[in-house]
Amino acid sequence: MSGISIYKSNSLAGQIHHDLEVSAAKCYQCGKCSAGCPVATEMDYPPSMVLRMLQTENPVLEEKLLRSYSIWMCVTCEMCYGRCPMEIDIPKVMDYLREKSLKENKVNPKAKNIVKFHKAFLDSVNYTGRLSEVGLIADYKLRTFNVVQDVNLVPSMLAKGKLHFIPEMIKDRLKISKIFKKTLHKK
Amino acid sequence: MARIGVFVCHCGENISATVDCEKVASVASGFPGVAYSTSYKYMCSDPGQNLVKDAIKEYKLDGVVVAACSPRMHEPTFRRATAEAGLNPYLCEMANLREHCSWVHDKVEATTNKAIDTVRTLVEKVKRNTPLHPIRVPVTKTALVIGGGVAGIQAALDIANTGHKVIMVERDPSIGGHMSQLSETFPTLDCSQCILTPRMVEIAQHPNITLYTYAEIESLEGFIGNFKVKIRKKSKSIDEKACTGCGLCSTKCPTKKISSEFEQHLGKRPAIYVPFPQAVPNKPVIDKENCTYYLKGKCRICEKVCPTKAIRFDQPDEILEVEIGAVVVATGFDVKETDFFPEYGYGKYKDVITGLQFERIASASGPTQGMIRRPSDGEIPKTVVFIKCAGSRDPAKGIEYCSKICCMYTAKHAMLYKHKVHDGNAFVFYMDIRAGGKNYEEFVRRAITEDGAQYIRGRVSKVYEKNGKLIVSGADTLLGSMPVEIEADLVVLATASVASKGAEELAQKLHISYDSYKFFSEAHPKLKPVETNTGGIFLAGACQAPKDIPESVAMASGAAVKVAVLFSNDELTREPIVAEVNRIAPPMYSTCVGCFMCQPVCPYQAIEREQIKDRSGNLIKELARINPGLCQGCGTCVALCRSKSIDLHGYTNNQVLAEVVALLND
Amino acid sequence: MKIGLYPGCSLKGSSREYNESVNALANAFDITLEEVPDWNCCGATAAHNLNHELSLSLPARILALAEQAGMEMLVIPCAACYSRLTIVQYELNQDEELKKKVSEIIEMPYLGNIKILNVIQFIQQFILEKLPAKIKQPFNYKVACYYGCLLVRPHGILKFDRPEDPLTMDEAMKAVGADSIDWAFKVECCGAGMSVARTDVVGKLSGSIMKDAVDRGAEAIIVACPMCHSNLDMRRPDINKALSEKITTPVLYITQALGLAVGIDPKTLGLHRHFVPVNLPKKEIQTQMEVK
Amino acid sequence: MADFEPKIVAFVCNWCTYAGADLTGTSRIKYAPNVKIIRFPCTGRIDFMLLMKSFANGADGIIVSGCHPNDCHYTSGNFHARRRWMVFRDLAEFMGIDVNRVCFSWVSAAEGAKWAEIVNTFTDEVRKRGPYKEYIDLAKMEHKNVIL
Repeated sequence: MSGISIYKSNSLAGQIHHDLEVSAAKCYQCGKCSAGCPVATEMDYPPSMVLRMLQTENPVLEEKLLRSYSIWMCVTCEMCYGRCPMEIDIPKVMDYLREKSLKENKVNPKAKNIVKFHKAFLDSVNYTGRLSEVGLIADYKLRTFNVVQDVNLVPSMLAKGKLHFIPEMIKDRLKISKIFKKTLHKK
Repeated sequence: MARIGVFVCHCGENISATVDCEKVASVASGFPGVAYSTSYKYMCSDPGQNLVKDAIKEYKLDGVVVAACSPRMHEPTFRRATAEAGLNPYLCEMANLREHCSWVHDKVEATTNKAIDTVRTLVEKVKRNTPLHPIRVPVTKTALVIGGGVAGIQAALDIANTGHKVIMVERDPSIGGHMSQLSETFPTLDCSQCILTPRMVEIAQHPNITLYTYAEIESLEGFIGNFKVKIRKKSKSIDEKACTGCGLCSTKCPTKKISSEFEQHLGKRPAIYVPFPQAVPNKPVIDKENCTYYLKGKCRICEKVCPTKAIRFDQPDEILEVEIGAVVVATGFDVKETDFFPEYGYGKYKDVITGLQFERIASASGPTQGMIRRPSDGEIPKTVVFIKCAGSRDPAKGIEYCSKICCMYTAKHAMLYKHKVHDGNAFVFYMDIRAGGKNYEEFVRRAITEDGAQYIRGRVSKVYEKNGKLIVSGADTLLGSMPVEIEADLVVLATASVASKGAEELAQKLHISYDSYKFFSEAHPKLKPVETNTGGIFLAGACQAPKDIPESVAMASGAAVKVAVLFSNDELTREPIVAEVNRIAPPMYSTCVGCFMCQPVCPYQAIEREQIKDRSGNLIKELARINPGLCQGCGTCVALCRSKSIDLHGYTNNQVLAEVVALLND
Repeated sequence: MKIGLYPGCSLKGSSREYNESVNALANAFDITLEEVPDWNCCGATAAHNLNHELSLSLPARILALAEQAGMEMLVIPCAACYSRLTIVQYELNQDEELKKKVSEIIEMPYLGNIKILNVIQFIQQFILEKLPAKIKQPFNYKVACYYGCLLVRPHGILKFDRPEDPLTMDEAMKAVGADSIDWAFKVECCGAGMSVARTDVVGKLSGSIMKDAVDRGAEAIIVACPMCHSNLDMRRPDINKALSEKITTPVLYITQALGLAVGIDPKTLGLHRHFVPVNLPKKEIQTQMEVK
Repeated sequence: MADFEPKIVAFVCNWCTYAGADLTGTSRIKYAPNVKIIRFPCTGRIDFMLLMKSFANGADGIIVSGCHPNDCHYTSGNFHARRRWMVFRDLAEFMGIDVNRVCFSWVSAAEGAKWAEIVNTFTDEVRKRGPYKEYIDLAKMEHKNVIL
């Protein structure tokens, strides 16, 4: 970032401005993002409120944000970004908040399953280099103890040849797990 | 040998407290070319001035240096005195011994020495001063008003009523502009047409006003007080003198299905038409793009039915050249069309309309005779959603500014709708309510508290059509950004006001500057709001920035006064501090090599190309010529000229160089 | 010219019929798409939800591999992968530093100059004008072309079609005699990432999409994204639950629809793999449906 | 060098800096008498050859000052001055002229105090640098050559 930042360096908005070059202060609270967000009703804080909370640079609200369900409900459909008159990259901010919330393990209890799914997904990729959906689903179910969900799909998926029990492996798996080590586990 | 007089002023104690004035005077008397030198307590007093005058006469002085206060203070005083003594005033210079010397230094020898140096410097300058004479340029006392909207009308009438001639040029077939399209006006709700049309008629009938409608500016040349304008009168295909405006042609014209610009495409008009009943002039024009005769070469029905045989199919465009002294630009604004808004359907929904279209729907003379009916099926909408800031305050769409009028007219629209459809619902999506203005805030409150307009603070994300309804999905930011979905029958977008079509081209023709949004720039944001950077060209109304009617009218009157002031003299007199390109004997004519590097740096377009031709008219040389009427004397061209061919009167190279040398060599 | 293909994981699994139909269609026009050797998963939503660098590195490797294989163009049928790879290519081209860093992480040279095509762009460039000549049985049904999120947003980076009311898929469908309806949910979200974790949300979002299409008389939904497909097809029970209706309108990949039109047999196009059976009644060829 | 009093010429524009210097006076703010002002209509008028002439005639330092950007009475003169100064400075440097002896600044009609400050700091600066002998000698030689 060039120039002097208008934010407190330790504030969430400040870090986002520094790391993503996205400035929460640009938001003038028109609410167009919340209006267009498909999952706004599922969220505890709709997108425009998320930005407002960032603007305050208030630690209490920032904490709430990192523990919020909203950041995990976001489906990154980019509708908000697509229509924002100030061209604020909200999805990017959401990614950032998720990553941070995970790192500081402040993940909202209601969102645990979503995170587990993402983790299962990545592990599958980590081990095989590609996504084995069987592996993923099974793994996800083990993590969530939600064995029955979707189980009715399995037979028909098999019948339709949509599932293979032997995951496709790529040759250079070592490289992939290396990539994971260098990115995920370095911190 | 020069005969310079030096007059050192004590300014009471102000100078003599730290500067030894007698010494300065006596040293000065020893300077080469100084014929007389003295000091006096108050040089600016009558006796002081007489001292100067008498000395000029007695010692036959050909130059005067008054060593006193700042020239910004008393230069006019002493130049007047000099003139009264029969010496050219521009042979008098002032040495600043007070502000730049006695007041800022202590009583030390250095201070007196500085005073002496300063005097010597000015003496050397004055030796090289030449008699200068104030520039007089005649004023053509005719004003050109471009644009026949409410601003142009106001300006034209005001100027005309001061007794000066006015030429009004309007692009459309009738004057009246956007105001003539409005239904009722905030905050008083009086009918727009009722207050405007009398003014329009006045324009047509005023003895001092010549009106050219369906006409455009071709070019403008010249300078303040002395412009030459070329006006293109587009062919109306009718003989205006013969035409009585009976309207038979329009009623008989077979091509009736042309979308009407005046009705904002909510109504239809024939190919030969008058834009609206109260049009001025009330005479038709033929729209050549749509006239069957012009397209297919047959029809000519209008010609047959015209009782006065006024139709002229072969009428060509006409170019008029007129001399004028001042210009008032009042070209107004345009509104963004609904197809500017992808998220609101790229303009594909008939019932998503602009505020201006709603004005037509609400207007008693409009396509629905003032009944609020929606364009698609003529039904009376039970739920209307008004969306403010449609395009305005939206950097993503390239319009960062606030269009200023939308808050007010949207409140008015909601009101008018509720007045006409009592059981209807009016929802207004807004970001802020900007109602600064006399009785404006009260007006908005009335819309909410008395007429029950539902204001929702939030922007609309999307509008889409679903079985006959327009689904408006927005959010209520005052309820934690809770999504709101409204099933509307009509959606009105308060679309952004933008510079009128062709503003840029016009600005270039007039040599006036404009901002990134193509609105014309005023000379100073606070102190010169109606002037442009080009002398003699003034601005009125929304061509400078979005404005409502009261502001436009006020600005127009302001511009009119500026024109009246300009016209109050037969001649403009100006300081002769102007640049000049040297002229020498043939075959050189001038040391100017005609590189014209000076042309782009001149802020006043004062530098022209002059062609030197021999008797038989062959071009010998092209060189720069500086128009003394336009030159303001900044001297930028002088410093830039590579062949040192330009010099600035009052600050010639010769003079300033002498100053430098004198200042440094005691 | 060597045109590469990056199928991505779903096209090898739950939506293999998409892969099959893409190749089938390409072959029908004598185009061979060459798979990127030893490709890996792009990381999808999961990666950029949890870790930024990872979400850059996985796609970067794929692009690097494609470059190595000397591919000038890379066709990416999966909208999610297309979006990921395009965004990554863009981000890395913005920031040389980051580019270096990533190419160190993946231990491969990375240039970032390969031309990425989504399936629609591929059709536009290599198939569309050859299409009319090859039509055997016009696909003359009322169809709703559903683009979803990832094909059109963020417009600033993808620069594909009109962000709010895209038309390219509609044009392709019209070319085979379809009557593509104008509807309101072309670019709304189906709930993609929540497919497993919040099935109920998917039911709701995909539900409203299906509903609008069907209400406007669509006989088939045309998609170009495996997530959209599995959500509208495999998750149909959840949709019907959410709507408390029984919608049986089939969902086809654009490649399948075009494939049918040029007479590729349904099996090859993998239509039998759908959850919602695709049995569209044969229709008489009407004139206004005639190929333009 | 304690007793060395530098000769400094100030080329200023009439509308901003000259008026600013007037304000310094009316507010009785003291500054070094070394600086002597030559008035121009606009910094745009200032031909930089005058700087050379000044050095040749024994100036130890030169101040060029005008209106702030966008405040120019003639709308753009000061921009042209700045642009020309940029070019000229490089040339002067190349010619071996000590460009630190030229002070280019903006002083508005309201900045009386600023003017005094600029004058004082610059005067001290030049005093430290000592008399600008080199150039004078150089110039003298040139003159000889010219005469011969």
